[in-house]
Amino acid sequence: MHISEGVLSPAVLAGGAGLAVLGTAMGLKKMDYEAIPRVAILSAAFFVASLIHVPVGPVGLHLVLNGLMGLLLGWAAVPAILIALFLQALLFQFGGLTVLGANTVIMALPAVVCFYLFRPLLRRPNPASAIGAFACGFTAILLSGLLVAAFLMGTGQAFVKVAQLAVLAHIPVMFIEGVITLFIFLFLKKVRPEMLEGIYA
Amino acid sequence: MSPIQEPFSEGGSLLHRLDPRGKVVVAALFSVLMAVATSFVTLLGGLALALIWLALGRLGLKKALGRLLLVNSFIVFLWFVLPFTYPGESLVKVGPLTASREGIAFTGLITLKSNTIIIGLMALVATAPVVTLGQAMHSLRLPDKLCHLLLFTYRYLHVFELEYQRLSQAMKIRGFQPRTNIHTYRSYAYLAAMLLVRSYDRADRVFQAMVCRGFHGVFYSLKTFSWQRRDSVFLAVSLLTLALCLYMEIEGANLL
Amino acid sequence: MTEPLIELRDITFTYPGAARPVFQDFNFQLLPGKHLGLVGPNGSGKTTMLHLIMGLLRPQAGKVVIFGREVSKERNFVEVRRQVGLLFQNADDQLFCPTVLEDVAFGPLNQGKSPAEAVGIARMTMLQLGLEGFEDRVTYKLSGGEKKLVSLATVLAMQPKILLLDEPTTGLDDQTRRRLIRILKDLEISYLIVSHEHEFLEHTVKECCHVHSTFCETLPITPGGVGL
Amino acid sequence: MTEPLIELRDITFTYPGAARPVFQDFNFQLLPGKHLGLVGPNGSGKTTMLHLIMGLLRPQAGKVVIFGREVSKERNFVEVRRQVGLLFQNADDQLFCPTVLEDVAFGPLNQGKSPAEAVGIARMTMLQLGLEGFEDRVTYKLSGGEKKLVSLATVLAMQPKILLLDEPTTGLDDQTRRRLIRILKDLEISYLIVSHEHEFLEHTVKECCHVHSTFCETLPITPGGVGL
Ligand SMILES: Nc1ncnc2c1ncn2[C@@H]1O[C@H](COP(=O)(O)OP(=O)(O)OP(=O)(O)O)[C@@H](O)[C@H]1O
Ligand SMILES: Nc1ncnc2c1ncn2[C@@H]1O[C@H](COP(=O)(O)OP(=O)(O)OP(=O)(O)O)[C@@H](O)[C@H]1O
Ligand SMILES: [Mg+2]
Ligand SMILES: [Mg+2]
Repeated sequence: MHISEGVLSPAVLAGGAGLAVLGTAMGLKKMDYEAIPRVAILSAAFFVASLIHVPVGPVGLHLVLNGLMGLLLGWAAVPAILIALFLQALLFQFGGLTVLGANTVIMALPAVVCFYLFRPLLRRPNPASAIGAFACGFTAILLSGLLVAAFLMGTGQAFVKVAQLAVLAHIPVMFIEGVITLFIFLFLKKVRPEMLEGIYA
Repeated sequence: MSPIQEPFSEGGSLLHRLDPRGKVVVAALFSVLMAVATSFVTLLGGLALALIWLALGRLGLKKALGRLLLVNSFIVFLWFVLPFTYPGESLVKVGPLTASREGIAFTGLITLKSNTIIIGLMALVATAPVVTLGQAMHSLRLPDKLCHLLLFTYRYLHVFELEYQRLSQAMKIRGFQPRTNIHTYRSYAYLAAMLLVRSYDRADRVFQAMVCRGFHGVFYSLKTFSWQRRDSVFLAVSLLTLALCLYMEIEGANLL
Repeated sequence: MTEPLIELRDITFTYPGAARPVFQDFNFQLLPGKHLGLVGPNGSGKTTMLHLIMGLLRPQAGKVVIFGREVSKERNFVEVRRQVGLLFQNADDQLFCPTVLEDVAFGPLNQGKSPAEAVGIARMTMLQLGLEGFEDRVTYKLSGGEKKLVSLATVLAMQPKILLLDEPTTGLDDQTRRRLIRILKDLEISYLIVSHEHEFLEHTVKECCHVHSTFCETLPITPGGVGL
Repeated sequence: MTEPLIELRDITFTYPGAARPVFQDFNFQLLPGKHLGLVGPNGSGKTTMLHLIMGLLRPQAGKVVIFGREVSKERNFVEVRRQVGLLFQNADDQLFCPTVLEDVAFGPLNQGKSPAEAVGIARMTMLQLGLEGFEDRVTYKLSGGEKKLVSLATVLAMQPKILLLDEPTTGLDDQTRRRLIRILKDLEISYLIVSHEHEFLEHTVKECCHVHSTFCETLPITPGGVGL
């Protein structure tokens, strides 16, 4: 979920931006020049994949896939997500420049956490790795939801209720993302297992 | 049709012809100032400024409003919660809930802020093609790798979008209808996974093509921008107006 | 007079943003039992016509009539897509499941068949096309020719009454091409083939329809040159 | 005897993880001034052969000899890639810069030319191919045919001594195809074309080389059918 411009307090915005800069710097450092086309092309595919709307009862949710992005890209997921959000702000006016940092943290921090948590699991034989894949999609959204809540609460007491509802709204997404990540993982494992070896860790 | 378009980037208005570097700098300062503003006066000033830019860019009110409606979903969500949970003097009752005067004012402030910033962004940043923006950011000394990452990502966005459209047509003609069930989720997951696998292999081929053309780890940029008088004027006027906004923000309480 | 299977009546279609229409008051008929070729220079609108029939594009004016019933809503086209199969020009666009069996069974599953039935139909179709043993192959790793045949299997598994093929031979080597000709000759349904390859059409259809922006002229195919 | 420009000697190559080799003790020669076609069924290894020549793949055994010098190290292949240009099958893989001018100038810049020189070379090459006025066009917005011609410009801008073209005509319409034929006829360098289209080869090359896994048989091209 995006946080719109104008909601967060200056201190929280600055904190988000600071963290995003650190993460991006780390990601860029781990990525040599030759990796740029690979990371960029993969993140273009992620961008397009996130345009897919899946129906959940009467509403449609669009995919996020930040957990999977973390698995495949490691730290490079941070600049990739930053760019994707920047493009969304430019092309669709979703989000904006001042919340770019906060929104990047919301999506990218879970990606990196998932990379460290679940990467080892995916190398295991099937039940373990499949559970790992589901957990990866699930956890990434859970963490994103919690981060949204944290940023909102950091802005002021007024947002406590909003934050609670935001976390609630993430619950169906968590399950959908878990299932979708699981199926994508099974597909990749069968079709291109090399991809799961991680391109840039 | 294609959702990935830049509807605002084409046009011959003054705003379209300005140097993108100046516009990016002004947009960034404007966004920050509006984001930290706490008084209605400042924000109204900002909104006026953004609307003037919008008019200068001749973006079309209808198109701009359409966009605004789309991106206000989070704000709408806030309107359903904040007025009722914000402590203060009760103003209206809706069923069991009471909305406070302070809550409504606060939510209104946020709404104004959010839309002012978006209008500014639309007028200043979305009026330059993404490619030009990437090049402008490069010449503004943003990290080299980040700018190239942006340009590459944008370049292949369109390739994958077309692939996505063709694959979803293929699903459609085979009778696929999205529903809330595992078959649907699995099919969409396969579609996404297919895009990823193809992107992985495409990345290989693109890199090979780069190597064949002598790539050795350095990107060169040929784009040069020419800073003209109108750019200086635009920058000066914008900075002055922003300074005025800042003054209103600081002195806001006394002015009212 | 027999009723046409597919009929386009006074269709006008312009791509959004395009300067001039691809079709203007265009008419076309496919009669039952016919095997028809569709020819015309690049950009004359052959692919567009197939997409109009399948409801992937909607005309600005005119009627699409399939099996005697006019179709105009997405809901009706869903029904059309059960009975008309379209083979895309590029097999890569048609295959998206990890394994061949899953891909071939995808259509029957969407038609509401149970998984067991769908797998049964898929296996039967593959047998018919000489693709037995391919069930667990990864579609992405098939050769170009194999991909084309599997795409055909995915379409035939839906047991369509009409088959539309969009340039089925591009990028195929001679052997696969001959195999495709044999398969098409054995089919008992009507089909429509878009192709630039005269020799291939000679083997598979009796008549060719020349696409123009306002009409479509049907001529018998003659060896050594498309009649005209 | 003239020394071959490109020579593959007893090359054995297997893709990692593949069951059987694509080439086994394979030999091939391209003589100076020759215009050669390269034909063979899907999967016979034509693309693989071009990639071996460019050093994008390395053989498990055998020698790649270019301009009489054996090349085996990445360092040497860097030199080869200045003199041999490869046109990829898919133009989208070849055009990765934001604008056409930047893309065409990418090669010369990497060769160490100054930006001004590189732009000069790029403009000249584009003029030669009739692409003047395309400089500031955004690459992703070009049509298929334009993309192909711009890709050719990016390769020619490196002023190669040999040109390798991998299925240059797929998806092109007749007009662009004819334009490509004219351009190739005007080129003064040796080239090697992989293509399934016999008619295109008839116009552009005199001899065709039939690729098999162990050898490559060169035969003169005959109208109406590749000699065999
Ligand atoms: N998505 C699109 N948007 C705009 N114009 C399009 C689009 N697709 C096709 N066109 C244009 O519509 C016309 C008809 O295209 P179509 O693909 O139907 O031709 P075709 O007969 O199938 O050609 P080919 O033999 O090359 O496959 C062409 O002029 C083409 O440029
Ligand atoms: N990256 C790869 N990994 C494993 N096998 C591969 C790879 N690329 C190609 N192959 C296999 O190597 C063989 C030769 O492929 P190649 O692409 O060179 O054929 P080609 O002659 O160019 O065919 P086409 O006419 O279809 O382009 C094929 O059997 C193919 O399946
Ligand atoms: Mg077509
Ligand atoms: Mg090939």
